[in-house]
Amino acid sequence: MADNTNSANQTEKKQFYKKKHKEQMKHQVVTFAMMIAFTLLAFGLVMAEVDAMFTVPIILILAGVQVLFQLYYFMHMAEEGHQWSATMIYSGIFAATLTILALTTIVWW
Amino acid sequence: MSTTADKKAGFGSVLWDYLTTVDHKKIAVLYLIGGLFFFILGGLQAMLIRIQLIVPDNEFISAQFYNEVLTMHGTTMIFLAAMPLIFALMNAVLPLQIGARDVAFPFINSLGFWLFLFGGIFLNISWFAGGAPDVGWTAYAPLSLFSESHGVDYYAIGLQIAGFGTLMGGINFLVTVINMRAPGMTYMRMPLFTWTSFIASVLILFAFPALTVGLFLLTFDRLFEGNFFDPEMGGNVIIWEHLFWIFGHPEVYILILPAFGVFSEIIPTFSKKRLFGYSSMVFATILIAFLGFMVWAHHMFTVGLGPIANSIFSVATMAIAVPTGIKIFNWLFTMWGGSIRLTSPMVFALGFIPTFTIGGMTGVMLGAAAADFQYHDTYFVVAHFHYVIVGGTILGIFAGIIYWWPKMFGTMLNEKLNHWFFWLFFIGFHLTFFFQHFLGLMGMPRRYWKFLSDQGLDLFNLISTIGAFGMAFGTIVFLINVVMTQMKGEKVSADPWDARTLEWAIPSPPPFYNFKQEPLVRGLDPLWVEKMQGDGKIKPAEPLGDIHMPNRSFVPFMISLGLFIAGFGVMYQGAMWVLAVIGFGITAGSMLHRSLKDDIGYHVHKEELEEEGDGSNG
Amino acid sequence: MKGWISRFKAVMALTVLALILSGCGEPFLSTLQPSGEGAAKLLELIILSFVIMLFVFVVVMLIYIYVVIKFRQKKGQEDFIPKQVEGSHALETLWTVIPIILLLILAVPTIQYTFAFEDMSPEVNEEGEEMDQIWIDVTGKQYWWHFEYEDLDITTSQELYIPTDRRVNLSMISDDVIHSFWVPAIQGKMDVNPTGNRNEMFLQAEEEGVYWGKCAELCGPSHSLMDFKVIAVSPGEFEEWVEDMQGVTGEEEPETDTALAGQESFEENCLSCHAIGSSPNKVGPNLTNFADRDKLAGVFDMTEENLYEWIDTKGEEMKPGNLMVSAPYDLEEEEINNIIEYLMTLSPSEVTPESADNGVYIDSDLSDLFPEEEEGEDEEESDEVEEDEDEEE
Amino acid sequence: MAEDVLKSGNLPENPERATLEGRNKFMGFWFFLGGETVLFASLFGTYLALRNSTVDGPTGQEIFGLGLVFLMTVILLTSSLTSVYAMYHMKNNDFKKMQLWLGITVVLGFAFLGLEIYEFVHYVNDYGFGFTTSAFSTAFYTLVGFHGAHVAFGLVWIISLMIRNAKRGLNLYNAPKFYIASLYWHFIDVVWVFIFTVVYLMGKVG
Ligand code: HEA
Ligand code: HEA
Ligand code: HEC
Ligand code: CUA
Ligand SMILES: [Cu+2]
Repeated sequence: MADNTNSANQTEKKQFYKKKHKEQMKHQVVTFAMMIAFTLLAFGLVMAEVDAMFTVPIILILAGVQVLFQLYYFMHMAEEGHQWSATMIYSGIFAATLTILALTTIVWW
Repeated sequence: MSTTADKKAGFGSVLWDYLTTVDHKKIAVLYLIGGLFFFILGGLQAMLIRIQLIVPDNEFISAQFYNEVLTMHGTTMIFLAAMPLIFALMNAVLPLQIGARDVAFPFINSLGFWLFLFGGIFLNISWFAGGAPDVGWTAYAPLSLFSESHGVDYYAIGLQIAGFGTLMGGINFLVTVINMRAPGMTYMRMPLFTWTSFIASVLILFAFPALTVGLFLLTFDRLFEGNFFDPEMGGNVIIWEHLFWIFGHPEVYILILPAFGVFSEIIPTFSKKRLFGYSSMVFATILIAFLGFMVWAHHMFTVGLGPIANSIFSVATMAIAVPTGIKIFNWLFTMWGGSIRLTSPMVFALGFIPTFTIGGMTGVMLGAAAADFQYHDTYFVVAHFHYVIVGGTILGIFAGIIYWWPKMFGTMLNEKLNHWFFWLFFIGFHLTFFFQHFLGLMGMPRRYWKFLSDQGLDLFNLISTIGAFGMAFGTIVFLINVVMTQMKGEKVSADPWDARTLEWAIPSPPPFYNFKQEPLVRGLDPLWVEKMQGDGKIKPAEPLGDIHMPNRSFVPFMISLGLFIAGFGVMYQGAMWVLAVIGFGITAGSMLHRSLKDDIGYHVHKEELEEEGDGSNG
Repeated sequence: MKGWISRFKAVMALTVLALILSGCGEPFLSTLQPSGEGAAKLLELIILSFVIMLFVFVVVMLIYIYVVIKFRQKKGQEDFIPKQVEGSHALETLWTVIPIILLLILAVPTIQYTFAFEDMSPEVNEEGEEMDQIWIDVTGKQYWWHFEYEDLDITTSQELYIPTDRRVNLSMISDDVIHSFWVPAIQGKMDVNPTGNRNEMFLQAEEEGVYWGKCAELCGPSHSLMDFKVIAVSPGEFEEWVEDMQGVTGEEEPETDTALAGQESFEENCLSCHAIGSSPNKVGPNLTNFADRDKLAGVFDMTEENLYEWIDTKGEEMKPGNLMVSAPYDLEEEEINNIIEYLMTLSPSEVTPESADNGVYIDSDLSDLFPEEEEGEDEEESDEVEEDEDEEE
Repeated sequence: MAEDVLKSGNLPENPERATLEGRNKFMGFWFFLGGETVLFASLFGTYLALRNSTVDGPTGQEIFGLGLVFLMTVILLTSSLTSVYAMYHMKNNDFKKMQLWLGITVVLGFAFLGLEIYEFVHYVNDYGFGFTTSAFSTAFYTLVGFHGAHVAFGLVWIISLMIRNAKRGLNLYNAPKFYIASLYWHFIDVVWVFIFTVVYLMGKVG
């Protein structure tokens, strides 16, 4: 990496990044809080024995959203340089969906 | 680790060199040797099949042995011959085509090879350990649970090991293509072989995990009393069929796409024309891959999935004819107006087009769900897939081997013998498989140890067997050619075919660092562009500098060996568990060794490179 | 739909002719010589798709041959550099759109037929009334087939008797591994799976005959020997056969002493797996009408030598891996001969495979087989029964 | 340059992607996760197909205890957050804190694994619900067990990284390794989200 020719500039940059990271970290904590909330909600719905027709779709959606949180925030997929990551994850999800769809609908018994 | 030290070495050090190499070009040679070995093995098994079926009611081999041969023929050909040979071509040329010094993961790449090899050996040890798998390459449950010998265990574990290797190879190529392209090599300038290999790797990435899981379930059921496929315990045998075909159908496109790529290189080269409709070729490739994930149930039309599912999968299946057709016509129109040279690779390509078209058309016929009630599991299917696999993949592989042989070995296979090989193989092929269409329609199911007399099936079976011998003779001619060429060892120039792509801009065979200076790519078919617009030499994109190279490593061999040993422990259990402990110990230890030891490679210094002179003799 | 399919008839006739010339197998086995409603329709679909493919192939080959001949490099023109054409939108659109149209032409009848083949609703007679359905439970086993006629209280193995000109519905399952039930000349195949779900299909033979059936899914060493026969006889003969079969109790005594002795050792050694008379599905085939069998164990000629070898060796070499090898008996030559003699008396009916070939046609609407409905009073009831069946599916 | 990558301190933004090797690792690993998605989908699909095939064995409804699962979930989710913290400190070039947070992650991971083992033992001993009890039980143990094995592997991986690099700090050579290990850990969490939803919650709902 570059040597210390303009270390002033460097520290400034450092400072800037630090702040940016801190900002990001705040988001992460909020994300986490929401994930916990979603989890509580999902468990709550089931423990309260709300009607299954209602519960099942809801908890599935909650799970889906949680996963997006993980991917986009915790795993930084929202950031620059993740186009291919996203492509492949979504391709994987595509194949995964077909697989699960098939195994839940057209295997009988 | 000097550059020239390896050259004049004894057998021992050559062996060590190959055992530890991480150079993609050497790995290509390893894949080539391994793949050809298994191709001959699978071919010999095919000959046993055909000899057994030469006359009705034949007792040449026993029913049990027939099933073993049949299973091993399919499994060997698909997993241990076709796949590795494709990987051989990918390793040999893909990095060169995109102007890369190396692949993204040299270590993983070599691990992929050794896993394949040990997996293949593991599978074949079954012959000597009480019988090979005898349930077809599809290993449908519950037959695969009923099978008493350890054959199916060898199948499950052997393919598992080889499958890991394939997955790793796939990821390696994906990242190589994305991250390692030379300056100017944009996606839409990549040669089609690179494109199709890239897309095939995507298919590998998403298809093989389904097989991995399927094999795990099978292993658990057979060895650990699981109940996935045991109806008595609530298991469901259709799960296996789905998982197998969710893998299996994309697998056939993994086999064919790189072959399409090979022909998309050969046809422009020998027509002296750029590929017609390049972007639609790329698009068609992607579309085939995409659709390839939505059609697997066409192998299961008769399972009883119901008319709705059958219809959906039927229509999706037919849809694949469209992008494939785009390719066929693009090839034809590449030749249109060109200046066609009938070199042997081109003759293979010309043999491929009608053959594959027939195979594809019978594929569409199979895709018509109701009609498949008649075709399914008959020789009509056998004919279909040999037309596409042998007429597509195998012709593509051999065309590729012949085409890139000078690049890989610096020598030129004898053209006359190549033509002999082609005609024997090609005519033999059509004799073997054309009449099988009728056998199927005339009521001969596949996987039949014997057919009965007085059922009108005698003549075509006889012709079929005769044809198979033609293919065998053809293959022998090829092997002779290889031996003779390498004994003569006549060197050729960097670009003996007057070709168009980047790999032909560097010496044959290329130096271990591929490109002395990163090439600058100025268009599709970069070498052609330079031939037309420049002095025929690729411009460097950087000044001469140090080249970073990975260290050789013995660890991939050890990791694979560990799994190989552990496989026996898992299978035989009891006192043999100790083998599992040892094996997994070796694997884990090797992995740990790998991750604890820094491996940052080494540098070839500028001065050394200068001494070697101009590497880019275009 | 029928209309435009028939327009292909001319082409069809041509291709059929070509196929026949090239030798299209034996009429009792070949899909190309259909003798039943199912196979005939499937052949139509096959030919339709074949004609489309032929068209495509011809187009491809015309271009191909032209290109290869016309654009070969000529002597002295080695340096000629062709125009580097990038592509052509018009052409590319053309060869995208035309295949799509061709595929649509194929897809529509494909979907129709796919649904038609799984439609198990009753046939309708000329008066528009729904006719009684014959349901047969089919069980595939390593390496033979078992058939139970629902409501008729008869069982057979290896050979399935059906009336011509009527649909017979099959409800299919397997006892061990997956098999696939296929009578090429009459109907497409359907897998039999080893659990819960029963697959359904219908058979309809248009001509009397003995049709060969094959097992089409790899099921073990003797997969290739798991043949069976479908014996299509005229409805009247079928009725007769049913009545004869219903009369068998298994207690009948043969006339000669040796056969009687044979019956005794048969009861002792064989009845644990085999049965005579209507019985639920057992380890071995039901032998009620064994002496009328066209083939022994599905594939061997019905000769005494073969039968002797079968019983003596338990079929070990004849049908590798067959499940009779586990039979515990150990018989003397004489005992075996007695058993054979006994087995050869098992011929309860005049209606045998020969009846399928003898040209005798006896008509019937089969209503005698379903006595309750003869009164004609309880049509509603029969509807209910059908509904029940629908629910079961 | 080669030796440079082993020098610690003064790393650029996104040290995990600063070198070609790092970029390769980063991308390859994401792709691997794409493949893992299909792997787990196949397991989930199998489980869903068999979830009512309990034969004579107990059903999920009878045995699943949501309290324990909730605790496991919170632990694993938290460990995901702590590994985010670790990466946060990595990006700030603070090796010590990174190690600390990774350490916490590992502890949480062990806690999760311990609870899972406890859960399995409990099922086997108190309900007679073993691997071979029914198709459902086989599918359950396989799916959840595969996830558990992933957790265990992740733990070994992270620990060995921590020990190996304890003395020398963060550099361009090991930053990608830490980074992809944390990606892996998050992915395990993703899978768990579906396991607790599909297996336990939906199992309880019936
Ligand atoms: C390289 C391997 C390969 C390839 C490329 C293909 C390509 C295709 N395959 Fe094939 N197939 C196999 C290998 C392959 N297959 C194997 C190994 C099996 C058997 C497995 C087993 O059971 O053991 C099998 C089995 C198989 C079946 C199951 C049969 C059965 O078991 O009952 C079906 C059914 O739909 C099918 C369909 C197709 C189709 C529609 C294509 C299409 O992709 C073909 C598309 C190509 C064309 C159509 C030709 C060119 C197009 C034009 C010139 C345009 C105009 C065309 C039209 C309008 C029609 N294949
Ligand atoms: C890549 C795939 C591939 C390839 C290349 C081939 C190649 C051949 N196959 Fe096929 N085959 C399959 C994949 C393949 N096959 C699969 C998947 C199945 C289904 C299995 C199943 O049902 O489970 C199958 C099934 C199958 C059957 C059906 C068996 C049955 O259903 O009962 C038949 C029958 O004719 C057959 C024949 C052949 C022949 C004659 C060749 C020929 O092309 C082979 C030509 C090659 C040689 C003949 C090599 C000769 C070389 C020598 C002889 C060298 C001499 C030796 C020295 C110099 C030392 N194969
Ligand atoms: C262990 C059970 C078992 C016993 C005991 C047994 N069989 Fe069989 N038998 C079978 C099975 C299973 C088949 C079907 C074999 C096949 O075709 O795969 C069979 C087939 C036959 C067939 C051919 C049937 C046909 O429809 O063509 C005959 C004849 C026969 N057995 C006779 C006998 C005689 C006689 C005995 C006693 C001496 C006997 N079997 C005892 C299991 C048994
Ligand atoms: Cu039964 Cu093949
Ligand atoms: Cu397919």
